[in-house]
Amino acid sequence: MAVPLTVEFSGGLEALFNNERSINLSLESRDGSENSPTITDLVVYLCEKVMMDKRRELFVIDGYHVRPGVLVLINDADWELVGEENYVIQPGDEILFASTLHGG
Amino acid sequence: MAVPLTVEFSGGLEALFNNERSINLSLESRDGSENSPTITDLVVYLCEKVMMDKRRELFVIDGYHVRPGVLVLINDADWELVGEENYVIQPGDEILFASTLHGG
Amino acid sequence: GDIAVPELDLEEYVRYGRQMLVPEVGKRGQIALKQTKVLVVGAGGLGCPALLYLSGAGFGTIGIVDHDTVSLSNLPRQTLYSTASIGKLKVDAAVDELRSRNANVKYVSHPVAVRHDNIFEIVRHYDIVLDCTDTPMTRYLLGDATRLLSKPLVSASALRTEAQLVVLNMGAEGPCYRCVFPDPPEHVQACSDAGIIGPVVAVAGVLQSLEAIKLASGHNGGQPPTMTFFSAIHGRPWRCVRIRGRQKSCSVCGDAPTVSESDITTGKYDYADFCGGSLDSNQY
Amino acid sequence: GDIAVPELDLEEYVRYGRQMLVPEVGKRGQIALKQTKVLVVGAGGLGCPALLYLSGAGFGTIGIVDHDTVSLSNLPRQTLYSTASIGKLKVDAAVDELRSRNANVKYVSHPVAVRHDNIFEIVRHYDIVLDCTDTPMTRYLLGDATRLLSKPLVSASALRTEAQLVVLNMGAEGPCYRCVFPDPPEHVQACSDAGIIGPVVAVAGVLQSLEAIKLASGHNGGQPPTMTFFSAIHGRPWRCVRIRGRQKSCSVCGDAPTVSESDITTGKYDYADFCGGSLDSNQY
Ligand SMILES: [Zn+2]
Ligand SMILES: [Zn+2]
Repeated sequence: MAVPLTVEFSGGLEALFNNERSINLSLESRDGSENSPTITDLVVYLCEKVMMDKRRELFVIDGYHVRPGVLVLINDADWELVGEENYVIQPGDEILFASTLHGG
Repeated sequence: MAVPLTVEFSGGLEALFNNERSINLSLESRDGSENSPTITDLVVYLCEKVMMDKRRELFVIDGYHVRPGVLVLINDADWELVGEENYVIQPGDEILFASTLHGG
Repeated sequence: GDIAVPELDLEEYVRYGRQMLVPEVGKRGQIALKQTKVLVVGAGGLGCPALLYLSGAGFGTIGIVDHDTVSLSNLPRQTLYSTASIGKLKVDAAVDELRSRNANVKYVSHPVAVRHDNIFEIVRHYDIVLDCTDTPMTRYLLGDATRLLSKPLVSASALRTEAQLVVLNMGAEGPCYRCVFPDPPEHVQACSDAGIIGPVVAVAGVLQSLEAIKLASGHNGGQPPTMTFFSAIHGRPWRCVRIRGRQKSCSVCGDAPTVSESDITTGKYDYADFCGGSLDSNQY
Repeated sequence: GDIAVPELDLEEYVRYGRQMLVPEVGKRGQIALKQTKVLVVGAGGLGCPALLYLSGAGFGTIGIVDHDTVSLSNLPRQTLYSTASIGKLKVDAAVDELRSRNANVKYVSHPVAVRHDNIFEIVRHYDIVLDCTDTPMTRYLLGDATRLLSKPLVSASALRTEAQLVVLNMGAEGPCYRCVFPDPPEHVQACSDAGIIGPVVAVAGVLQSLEAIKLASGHNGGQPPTMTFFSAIHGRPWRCVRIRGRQKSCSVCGDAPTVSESDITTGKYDYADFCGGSLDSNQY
């Protein structure tokens, strides 16, 4: 089942997505089932279908794991609080991939 | 029909409501009908049933008109954009009464 | 004839280098800043941090309006001033401090209070105005004058543990101060000071300087008008709310305005009467 | 024996009066500030505004750690420094400037870089620590040392047009730096500077000082841990997000920690190795 959601990028990650800071998507589970998609499904989709930039390693490592230094926030909550990669995306969710800043 | 909503106060107005900055309410239209309540219904209710402080004129003038200097924000939008006192409150709405600050 | 577009010298390239590296500013934006004149009305808790960062950013001209002298009780948040500044005119102490940090900027002191009979003549010479004052009357004066002179106004305020900020007079359909606040609050309590925490007013002043930089470098326009609310301790810390546009009924910028520049400068329009008891900062 | 609770003298009553008028501070809070020692690690774009307002607020002791000297390119945002400061040690220039504004505070200079072999000895003497540094390595060092010494850490960062801020090590179940950022980002690009706009880093530094004031005066605790994201130009300007608590798997504060104070001070735990290529600020 396709779920509408908004993906946002910050901390420089937007550079990998044609400087788009906010993208509206309608996403299905990647196994083609009726299940709602998870964060992993979203990450795969972003890598395979959306990312313009070839430097995939700035977003994911070891396949489709979000790389260290990138916080994933789902509706203003740390993904760690809601199941991380296995979180099942709900209609209207806002998912922010925020690269940690270090400058001062 | 009773509608659940959250009322918030800032800019000093909370002092009139026992320093409560956020109150959850379930509100009906004051004419007792099945209609959903409006902002006016909310203001009347706050004055008659919630306000601890006797200095009503710090909140309303000429009856139940929100006094000058108080901005009313409904779900992060100026009430002027959505009908002001006649706005019909929806379940889950967040309504902020914010007194304008002048200090610098 | 054309005014020559200023170039940057080597000192400026080094000084502003990290700011220019930000794509949203770049050399183009830095030169735009150099060509912009910004007026800061009030050199207090809002004005001091705003001035520090406007100066740091390299605006061409910075005007400062304040008739007050420095007091000990100012120091926690009026961070341009030292104990040695106490008793000096704020504009003088401010200019000394700012010039020691950046002498590329032209600083203009206006050691006066804003009044109906001087405000247009001051504001006219600037491109952007920051309201860093602390009374309803000065805020309405500035709001009206900047609207009538078509100058963007970055207005902020703070008290106790809260702050507010809004950018006004943006384009033909953006609201002016009176559009948002058509009536001044009534003065209902004795004059007493409600207090302020330094970083709270400082955040607002810093954000004012940021809005000025965005305006000057072309990054503030086209978006719907918004207002920012900050609460340092209680409730939701930050809100950015959509606010109304120009009000057709506005007495200054509406379809049938009733207040003109000459009404104000001649004193025909009486601010003391309009603001009534609300000549002082609000309090509960 | 008991340490006498400090009183305030007349100068302090006048100086801090408006801050004390805020009920959330009061005389009680002002005295608490006077009894608190805060350490600011890094006297740059974050540290300068933080220091100005910590000093203004009247902390009893303010320590400053920075081994660097002042450069021209610092001046737009490192607002404690003037052109006359160029070439001086930042800690010296900072202390001079701060002392001229508030001599009631005891300033302690630490003109060193934070390293694994000095950090515990410095941090141990303070109650609250502000991370105003600019590399992953210093951030992990500070994160670990403050956690192991049970000091609240107010950590902020900024780059280009964005800033982030989080308060760590709050209570037994609050997260530490490693709980939130268990692995350092990989260094994948050549070393180049991404730029910064002054007010963006200044907002973060000011908010750091605010968090320190709240901690010292008893207004920060009990709430679930949050992180603040600021974006000056694009997208939603402000977000305050709920973040995770202490992670059972954390190598510093988890149920089976593998990094101890002596591991760090002896150099047995190798930060250069841990941070790998990410010794420099992040960039794209
Ligand atoms: Zn108007
Ligand atoms: Zn931990």
